[in-house]
Amino acid sequence: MLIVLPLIGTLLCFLLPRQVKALGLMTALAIAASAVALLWQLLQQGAMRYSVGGWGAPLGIDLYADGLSLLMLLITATVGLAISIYANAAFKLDKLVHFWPLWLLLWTALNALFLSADLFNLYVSLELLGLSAVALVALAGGSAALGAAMRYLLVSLLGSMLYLLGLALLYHSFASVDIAILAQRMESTPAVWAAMALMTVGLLLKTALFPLHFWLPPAHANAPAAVSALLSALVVKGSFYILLRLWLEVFPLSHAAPGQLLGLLGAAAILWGGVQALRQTRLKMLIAYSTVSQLGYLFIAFPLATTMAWKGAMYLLLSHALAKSAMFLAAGNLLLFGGHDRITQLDRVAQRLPLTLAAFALAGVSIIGLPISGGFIGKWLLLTAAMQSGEWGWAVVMILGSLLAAAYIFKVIGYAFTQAEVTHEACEVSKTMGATAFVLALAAIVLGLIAPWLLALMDIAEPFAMSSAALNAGAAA
Amino acid sequence: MTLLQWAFDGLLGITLIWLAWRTLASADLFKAIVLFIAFGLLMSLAWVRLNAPDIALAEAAIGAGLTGALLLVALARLNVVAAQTGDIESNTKQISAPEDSARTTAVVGQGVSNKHNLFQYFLVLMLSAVAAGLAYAVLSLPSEAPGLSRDVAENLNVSGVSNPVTAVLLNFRGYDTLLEMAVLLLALLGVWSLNRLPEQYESSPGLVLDMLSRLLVPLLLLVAGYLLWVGSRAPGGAFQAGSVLAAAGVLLLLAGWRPAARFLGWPLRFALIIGLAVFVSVALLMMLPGGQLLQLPPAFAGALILLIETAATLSIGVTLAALFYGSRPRSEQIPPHHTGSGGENE
Amino acid sequence: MNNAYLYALTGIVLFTLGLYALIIYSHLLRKILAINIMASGVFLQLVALSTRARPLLDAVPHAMVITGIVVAVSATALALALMLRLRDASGSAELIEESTE
Amino acid sequence: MSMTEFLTLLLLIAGAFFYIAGTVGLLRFPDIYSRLHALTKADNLGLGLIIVGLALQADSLTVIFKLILIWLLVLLASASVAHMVARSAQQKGIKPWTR
Repeated sequence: MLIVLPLIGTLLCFLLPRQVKALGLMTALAIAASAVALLWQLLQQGAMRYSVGGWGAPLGIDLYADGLSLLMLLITATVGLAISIYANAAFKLDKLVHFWPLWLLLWTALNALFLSADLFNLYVSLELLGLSAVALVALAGGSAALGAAMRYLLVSLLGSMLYLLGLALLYHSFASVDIAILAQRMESTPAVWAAMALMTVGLLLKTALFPLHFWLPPAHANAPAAVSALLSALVVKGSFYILLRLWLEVFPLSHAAPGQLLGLLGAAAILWGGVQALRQTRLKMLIAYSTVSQLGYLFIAFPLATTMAWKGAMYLLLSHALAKSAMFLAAGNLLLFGGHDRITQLDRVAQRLPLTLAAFALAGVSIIGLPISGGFIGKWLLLTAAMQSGEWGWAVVMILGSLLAAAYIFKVIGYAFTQAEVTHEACEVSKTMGATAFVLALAAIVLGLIAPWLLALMDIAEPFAMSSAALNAGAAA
Repeated sequence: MTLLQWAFDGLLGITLIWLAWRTLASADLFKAIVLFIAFGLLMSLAWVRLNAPDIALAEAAIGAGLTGALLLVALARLNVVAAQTGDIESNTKQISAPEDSARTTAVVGQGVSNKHNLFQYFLVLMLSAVAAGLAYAVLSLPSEAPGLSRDVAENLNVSGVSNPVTAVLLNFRGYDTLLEMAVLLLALLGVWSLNRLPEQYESSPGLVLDMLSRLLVPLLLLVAGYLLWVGSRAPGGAFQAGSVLAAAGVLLLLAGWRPAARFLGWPLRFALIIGLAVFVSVALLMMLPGGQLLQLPPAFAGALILLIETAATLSIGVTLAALFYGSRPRSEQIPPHHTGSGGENE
Repeated sequence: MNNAYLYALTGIVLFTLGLYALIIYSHLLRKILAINIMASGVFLQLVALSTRARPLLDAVPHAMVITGIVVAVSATALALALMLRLRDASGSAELIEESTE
Repeated sequence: MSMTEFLTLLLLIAGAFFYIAGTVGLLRFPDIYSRLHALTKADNLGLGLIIVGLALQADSLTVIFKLILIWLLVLLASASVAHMVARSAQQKGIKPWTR
């Protein structure tokens, strides 16, 4: 249902362009409702496997839902709903006519991606995701946005090609593209190693891990605010999710060296992204580099590879999705308000747009990882995991990253309170747009308060168990 | 395997590589595209050699034909803009993109800076290593592997069709195809959302092209119908038929034909989405009697597949032709503050 | 022994050639061509290796490639439209290294 | 070797010869018009010979019909395309080659 609903919405929006606002919103609500329904089902029965067409793997395609995919779907529904409301307020009708079908297709792709247990199906979903994201970036118009979209498109296609080549090797090694079956048949052959390298690099390109992040800041910064929020919060997470699935289930994780490499790149991303963010003069560029930095954290879990580390990364991912979308929406409001997003010229917006700035600040709290926020729980789990493994290096990097985050966020907030030298006419920003940003930011904080419940959800079908077991076996041997 | 076959395969492989290289390295973009089309045609020869006639058809029609047409029309539009914006100085050499020649010679030719050169050597070295690694990985695979052929063969009789490729595309892995139709629609949505493309360059179709299209279009329609119908038993199917349909559309568009404005409102939209719509409805209907999503009961599977394929063919054909046309047709544009206009609801 | 490996290796060479051109050339039309050649290489490898199932026919990779071809043409169409639009907006069909302000 | 097989072989070889002649012409002739001439005329004849050669081997009338259809279509396409290429060359002001 989760996949078909947005598709139907797309078709309706395409067929009846005048009613897009209402139709789109209805679809969004329906998707959110069915995500909750899935939550209910999973709570009752545990992990679910569903064979499309009734064939079952390896011949057919299986869908699979466990705690991991459930959380991704829920976060997508939450952020998606908020962005839908925001977009309806922010775009004019002539843009909305294009926005809604594209966005619903993107939503289709995300839901399909989080539910699929079939690698080739994931490839098609990835293409759907990438192309719709590119089209959405290009919606902004202007040469900067178009250039960014083009770069994004090429990178995305390159990533897909690498992924597909890896997939071909896997299929020809094991005669299946189903994740569960591959996991059973897995063995360590040259073809598997090549496939692992190809698919990992392809997905890293799409996830924008340092040093493959070059395309991300321009694309995220030049897109319309609602789209930037989508990209940073959800789209990059899509390819990360596949990567996580692959490393957790398909590829034997007891090989430590590649994991270490990913961790090192993640650490570099944290620092590099943080420093770059601090250097930016435009608000949206700053937020985009902050995404590069925050994505780095997710990869710290790979060398640690304990259940706690995975959960920490997952938690961070969720809270980042909420906080970063709130931040981009807030930045969009500021941009609309002042007509620019130069940080040094944020002219007393604190007084004039209190709700938006509050949203930005709250989101900042979560990004930095201050206590009670969702970001805090995630970082805490990761830190603890690092210390338990006795790997202090990772912990130091994480703390440095947080300090950098604090620096760049306070820089923005500081300018927001002071009067700029150049005063300017302010444009009206609708209440809805401030409120949605604020609600998202608030949700990022609330995420910290409901931690036990969420962590329990993650345990449905124990998606992280396998890797830890593999690691323990490795340690015992 | 006879020696002759080996020689043929070897020659074909080398020619493919050579053509690919010439495509990518030739200084003239027009030449590059023509070479790319030739490359596509040889690819379909390779598909035939690999016992994959379905792909050969798809490659010849979509990979070489339509992609080539898309590339050529894009190049023509690039040059129209070049002529309009006035940087004609290097455009005297007929159809080569002006800004390209300078850069390519800088890369290929003599004027390469040392640093650039070093990077290139490094890249060649790296990529050779990658290729060698991949080749090793491929060669390490066992020389015989049934893949999923047995599963496909066992279930073929309940799939409703007897062409295994169609069975996989529309029954076993129909869900992939569903999403793929969405990708196709998405591409059109994306192209349309970019909207302000350069003006269609006006070509004078001429008598011969006009005659040709009059002769060929009915024939193409016939071929499309045949491919669709035969797809259940022999090579063919919705994608091949759809692209032949699109070829007819492209020919008509080239000959200067434009659909009447009243067809451009919702009839066009309807044609564009009907494939996906029918697919989704069938998928959902199958859940009613308690089946799984997209579970086609063997008794009706053949008919249902034909239904889906027919709708899909129409949509694919129209979508591809619309992609070729590029910008959103005129009468479609909805003025932002003027919601009551257009042929939307009449 | 059959021609599976021959075509699979051809596919790999095509893939690498395309990758090289994608990185080296700056004109977008060329980059789009390069991506298409890469895709052909991947498809060739995917199907060539499936002929190892002879005398049976493994139709699954065939279907995958047909899906892939359609996806590729969609991506190409979008890329070309984007290129034209970019050319319109910036006057160049190449990607310019953007300065960080 | 039976008579038909021998005839097929002969026709195929003759067809291939015309193809080669056409290709040589395409590569060696001095200007676009004479190249078109070499390409379309020689290749059409070559294709015709090959089609006849193959038709001798066909099992049924349908196959022969399809083969002839192929030939007709190629004739139509190559004639039209040659015309269009030549016309656009003329419109661009390319003069025919004279010694």
